[in-house]
Amino acid sequence: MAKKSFVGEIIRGIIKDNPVFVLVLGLCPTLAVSTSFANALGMAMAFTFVMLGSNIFVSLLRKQIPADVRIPIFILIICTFVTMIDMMLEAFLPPMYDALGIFVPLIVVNCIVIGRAEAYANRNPVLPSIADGIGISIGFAAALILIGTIREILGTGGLKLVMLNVINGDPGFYPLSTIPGFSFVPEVISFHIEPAVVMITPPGAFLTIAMLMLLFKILGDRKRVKQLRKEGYEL
Amino acid sequence: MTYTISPLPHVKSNESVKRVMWGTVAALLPITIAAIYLFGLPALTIILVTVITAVVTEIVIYKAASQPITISDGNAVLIGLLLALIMPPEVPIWVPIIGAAFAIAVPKYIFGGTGTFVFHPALVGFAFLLAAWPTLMGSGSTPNLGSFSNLLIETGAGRLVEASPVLVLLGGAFVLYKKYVDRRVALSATILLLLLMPIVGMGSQLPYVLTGGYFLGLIFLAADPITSPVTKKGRLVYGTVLVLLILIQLHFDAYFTGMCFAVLLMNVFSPFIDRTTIPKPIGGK
Amino acid sequence: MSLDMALMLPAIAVLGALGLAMAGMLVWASKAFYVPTDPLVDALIELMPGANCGACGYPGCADCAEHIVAGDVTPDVCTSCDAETFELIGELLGIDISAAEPTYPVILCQGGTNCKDRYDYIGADTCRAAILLAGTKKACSYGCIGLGDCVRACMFDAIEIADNGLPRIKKYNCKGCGACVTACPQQVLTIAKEHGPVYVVCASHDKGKYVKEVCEFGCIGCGICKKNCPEGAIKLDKALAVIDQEKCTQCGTCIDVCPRNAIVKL
Amino acid sequence: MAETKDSTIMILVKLTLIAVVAAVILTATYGVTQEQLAKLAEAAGGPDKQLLDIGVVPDATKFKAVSGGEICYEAYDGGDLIGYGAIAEVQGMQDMLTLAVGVDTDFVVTGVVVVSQKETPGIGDKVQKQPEFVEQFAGVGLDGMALTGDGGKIDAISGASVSSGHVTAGVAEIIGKMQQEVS
Amino acid sequence: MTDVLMPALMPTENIFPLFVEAMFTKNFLLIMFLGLCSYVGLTTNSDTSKGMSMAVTFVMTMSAILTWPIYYYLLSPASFLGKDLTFLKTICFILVIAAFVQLVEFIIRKFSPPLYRSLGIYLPLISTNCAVLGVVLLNVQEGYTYGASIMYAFGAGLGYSWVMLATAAVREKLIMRGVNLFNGFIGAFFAAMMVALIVVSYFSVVKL
Repeated sequence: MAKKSFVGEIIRGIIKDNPVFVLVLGLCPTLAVSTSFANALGMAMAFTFVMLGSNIFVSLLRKQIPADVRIPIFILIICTFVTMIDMMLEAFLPPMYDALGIFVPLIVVNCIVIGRAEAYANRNPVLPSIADGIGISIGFAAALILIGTIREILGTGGLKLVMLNVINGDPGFYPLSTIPGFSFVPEVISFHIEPAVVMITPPGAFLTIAMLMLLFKILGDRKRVKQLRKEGYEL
Repeated sequence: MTYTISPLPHVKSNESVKRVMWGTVAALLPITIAAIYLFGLPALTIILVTVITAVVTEIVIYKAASQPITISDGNAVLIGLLLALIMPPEVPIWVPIIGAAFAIAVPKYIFGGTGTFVFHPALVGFAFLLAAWPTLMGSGSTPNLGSFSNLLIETGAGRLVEASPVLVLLGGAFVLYKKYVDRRVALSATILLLLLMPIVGMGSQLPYVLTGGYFLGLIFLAADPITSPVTKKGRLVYGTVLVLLILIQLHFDAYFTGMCFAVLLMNVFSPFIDRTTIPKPIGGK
Repeated sequence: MSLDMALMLPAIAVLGALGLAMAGMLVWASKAFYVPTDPLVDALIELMPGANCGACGYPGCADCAEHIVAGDVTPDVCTSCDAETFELIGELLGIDISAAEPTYPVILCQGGTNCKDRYDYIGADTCRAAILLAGTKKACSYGCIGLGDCVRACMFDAIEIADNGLPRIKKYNCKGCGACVTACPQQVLTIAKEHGPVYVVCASHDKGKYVKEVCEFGCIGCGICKKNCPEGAIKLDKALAVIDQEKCTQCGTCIDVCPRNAIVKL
Repeated sequence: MAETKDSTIMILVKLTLIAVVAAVILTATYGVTQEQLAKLAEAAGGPDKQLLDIGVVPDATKFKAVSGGEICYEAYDGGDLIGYGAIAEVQGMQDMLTLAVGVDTDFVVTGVVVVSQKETPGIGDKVQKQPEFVEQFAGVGLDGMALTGDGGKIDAISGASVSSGHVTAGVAEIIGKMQQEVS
Repeated sequence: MTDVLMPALMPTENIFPLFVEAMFTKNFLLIMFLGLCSYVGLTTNSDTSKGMSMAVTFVMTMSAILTWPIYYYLLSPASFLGKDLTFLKTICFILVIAAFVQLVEFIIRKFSPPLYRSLGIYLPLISTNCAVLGVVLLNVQEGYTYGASIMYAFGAGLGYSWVMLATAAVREKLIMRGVNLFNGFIGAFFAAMMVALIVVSYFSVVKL
């Protein structure tokens, strides 16, 4: 097996194997909770926890896992992490727990997590598995946050800047401006447009992801055509 | 000399796409003029802006995709005009602009252009606007449900098209006579709806249905030959189910919008109806 | 951290028992209801991601594996596999996926707008429908009809009908899967390596006089190429030159001598 | 790939082992999170404290549960009974709505607050985000508790008549329940 | 324990609205966003989506039937164990569903190859379908009775089915007419967007 660089594996997960735009997996949470920047951030965090946890443990146990029952075992491992993050969100980030609702427990059936466990972690040592987990998670988070931001701006006419407040010890997502040193940041950036409600409803979710994928396809096609022209093809 | 050969059913007219489209536009002219007469400058602005946006969007998109520009077939103009007619006159002018651009870009261009789209672009544009800016899209005035003479010209009408039911019917009769729209769908739906309403106890809501909006919806939008099923049986099924869907909406007091969504929902089912009613071809699997 | 033993014991009991029961049942069922399958398919299923995401268009990895082994699709329909898995799959199936020279469809017809129409056709835009109705729409009954059955067969948007009425391959999208070749009712498409092979780009077995009348580029079966081929690799099959690819050395003599420009080197 | 080909017994043992470990980890997490949840609940207080914080009965200084009641609380200003309050879930358009309702002793509304809702963002959520809507309820009794379109005294929010209707019907429902529990 | 069971077996009057809700107004695919992977992947072909719809409806209903007793007889504090083990619900449900699906697959593969070809091959896909786990989690979260749970799951399955079939017909028609975009994911999302817009709009007035 060729040696893989840690950083290279991360970047591969973000761009070449982007779980949302390239692999088109794990769509349910991507569309359901991407109504706002804050929700997307929360989902991405929960997902990262599960993804890393499952990749590490599957990779550690890969020599011990009997091939016949590997899928049930993966599900068990993943589900443990999912239930953990679900309970922790309920206790420590109640607003996020309410917003994400049923989609946190449903990470357990997210094709990305099982797919990576099977296709990658089960065949690779721990370190590359961590890199893979980080890369896929960042790729997922980037896609989710991109969709969430677009939908929030168009659908509500503003963007609420939040972050996880760990300074005051009071758990939850808070506007960036309430954190000491960030008071210059407005709580909500308003874009002074008439909010198009449709963007934060289901059709808006499909429209956003369809438009983004169309854009990426057009850009990708252009790049490939350019490359092929350079190589002397007639197109 | 080469012959022209085409499979059944052979339409007994030599109407080209172009003539159908421009003919339909012509059929809508009386009501357009009535709307401008009744609502004045706002109506004129909405109609002009919507049609121009539709045409410009089509040119831009087809140019960008380096495809032949088909403006002269009148489809973009027709979509723009239909969309404009179902707008409330009070709407801010940028709303129909976005609607027309969306109607041409997504339901028409993405879904394959004239002849292949599955959902009526004008209706999709309307549904999109209604979902996006519900407060701006509600018509401020409700249709005037006065005496019978109001059928000729509704003085307090809601949407542009509700200016005059009689003129819509006049245009409708023209397109039905010329077979620009499907007679089976249009007639079965209209007659069934008017018959069923008193029977199921919705007679009191009949005046709402007799406004121009319903006639436009049932004749021009629902019976559009592109979005309705191909098979004869399918078209009857389509018309009947459409009436049932409209009755459900009427039960919940949704009048014009309810009719539009019912037609759109039937557009969704239309390919499925085709699939289940189409006779199997010889040698087909 | 508090470990509530009164809670933990039932939790362990429930989950352990449930896990044991389910696993035991499955192990038993897998033996009791065993159905023999193709070992190659099984081996492939082992390799595949097992995410059963359905993104390939098949209902689950097992079904997709069956189709791959049967040769219906290439393994790269799977969006969950990474490059390494593809390599392993390639090894298993004995095909070198990564290093193989790309293959593309070739259209063995230069008709299109160069070939006269027999009738104007209005109807369902498919080649098959046109053939069923009144034979091919072109004057040449062997050539490309140009109504795009191949375009619709392509999963990758890699083929289009160009202005000259013939399919054109968009090589940057093409995966060489051959779906268009199977879809073509006229069988004027074939899969070929990108560089090298010489093809007679005509499919017409019609007599030379008729071909000359209807098409600007068709093979008239004059036999000049056959006479000039140093390898004897060209035969005439009912007024159509056919190149035996096994014997052909791609010298290009026939290309130069063909009076109809109907032979090309790819 | 795991090269090991285990016997059936080994497979079962391993699977059970993992299940047991999962159970241990989860129970531990559960313990920790339950403690935190208890703290949160304590901070929020019971319905009586919430009613006081929300202030649906403006002059009340203390709320006390009605004996035998499920949702209804008596509101006291010092020692005088001045009304009743309740927090309850009612059916909304999308999901349940949580409403806090305060009434005086004649069951005329003193205040209504939408505590939580999951209505359509941008449309239905106006029932919570536009306080003018719930302010209309003050001074309305059970007989006028309907939208103006249905012959009541409450004006629906334009464009959000469905959610407005749900809130109005919910308030009426809660008042009805309170009357039942008090009598 | 009987306290738990009794109301569960009694028919309640609100089953019909629940059924309509699961099928239309809160459609699992378009409004709840559950089961989308199979939706975009399998709607290129009507036959495939038909098989998948049947399988999903079957598994959803059976899962509701299986998981409800587990929740109320093993995990809930009212069970004979007397402990609140509800935090184990996700892990237990997924185990039971996965095992059940696998078992059914084994059985029909052995005894009815035609049924296997039309329904069985979709089964492995379903244990990772979030719609199935979603429906049983919602059932216990909303505290539906046994009868209501089953009806809700059945309605959700039918809701999944009609959207699958309608979208498949739309996409198939477009592909037939040479709109290649609809072979792929982008077209799937555009089709889904249209159907979602229409379904959400149409059913927004339906009050139950």
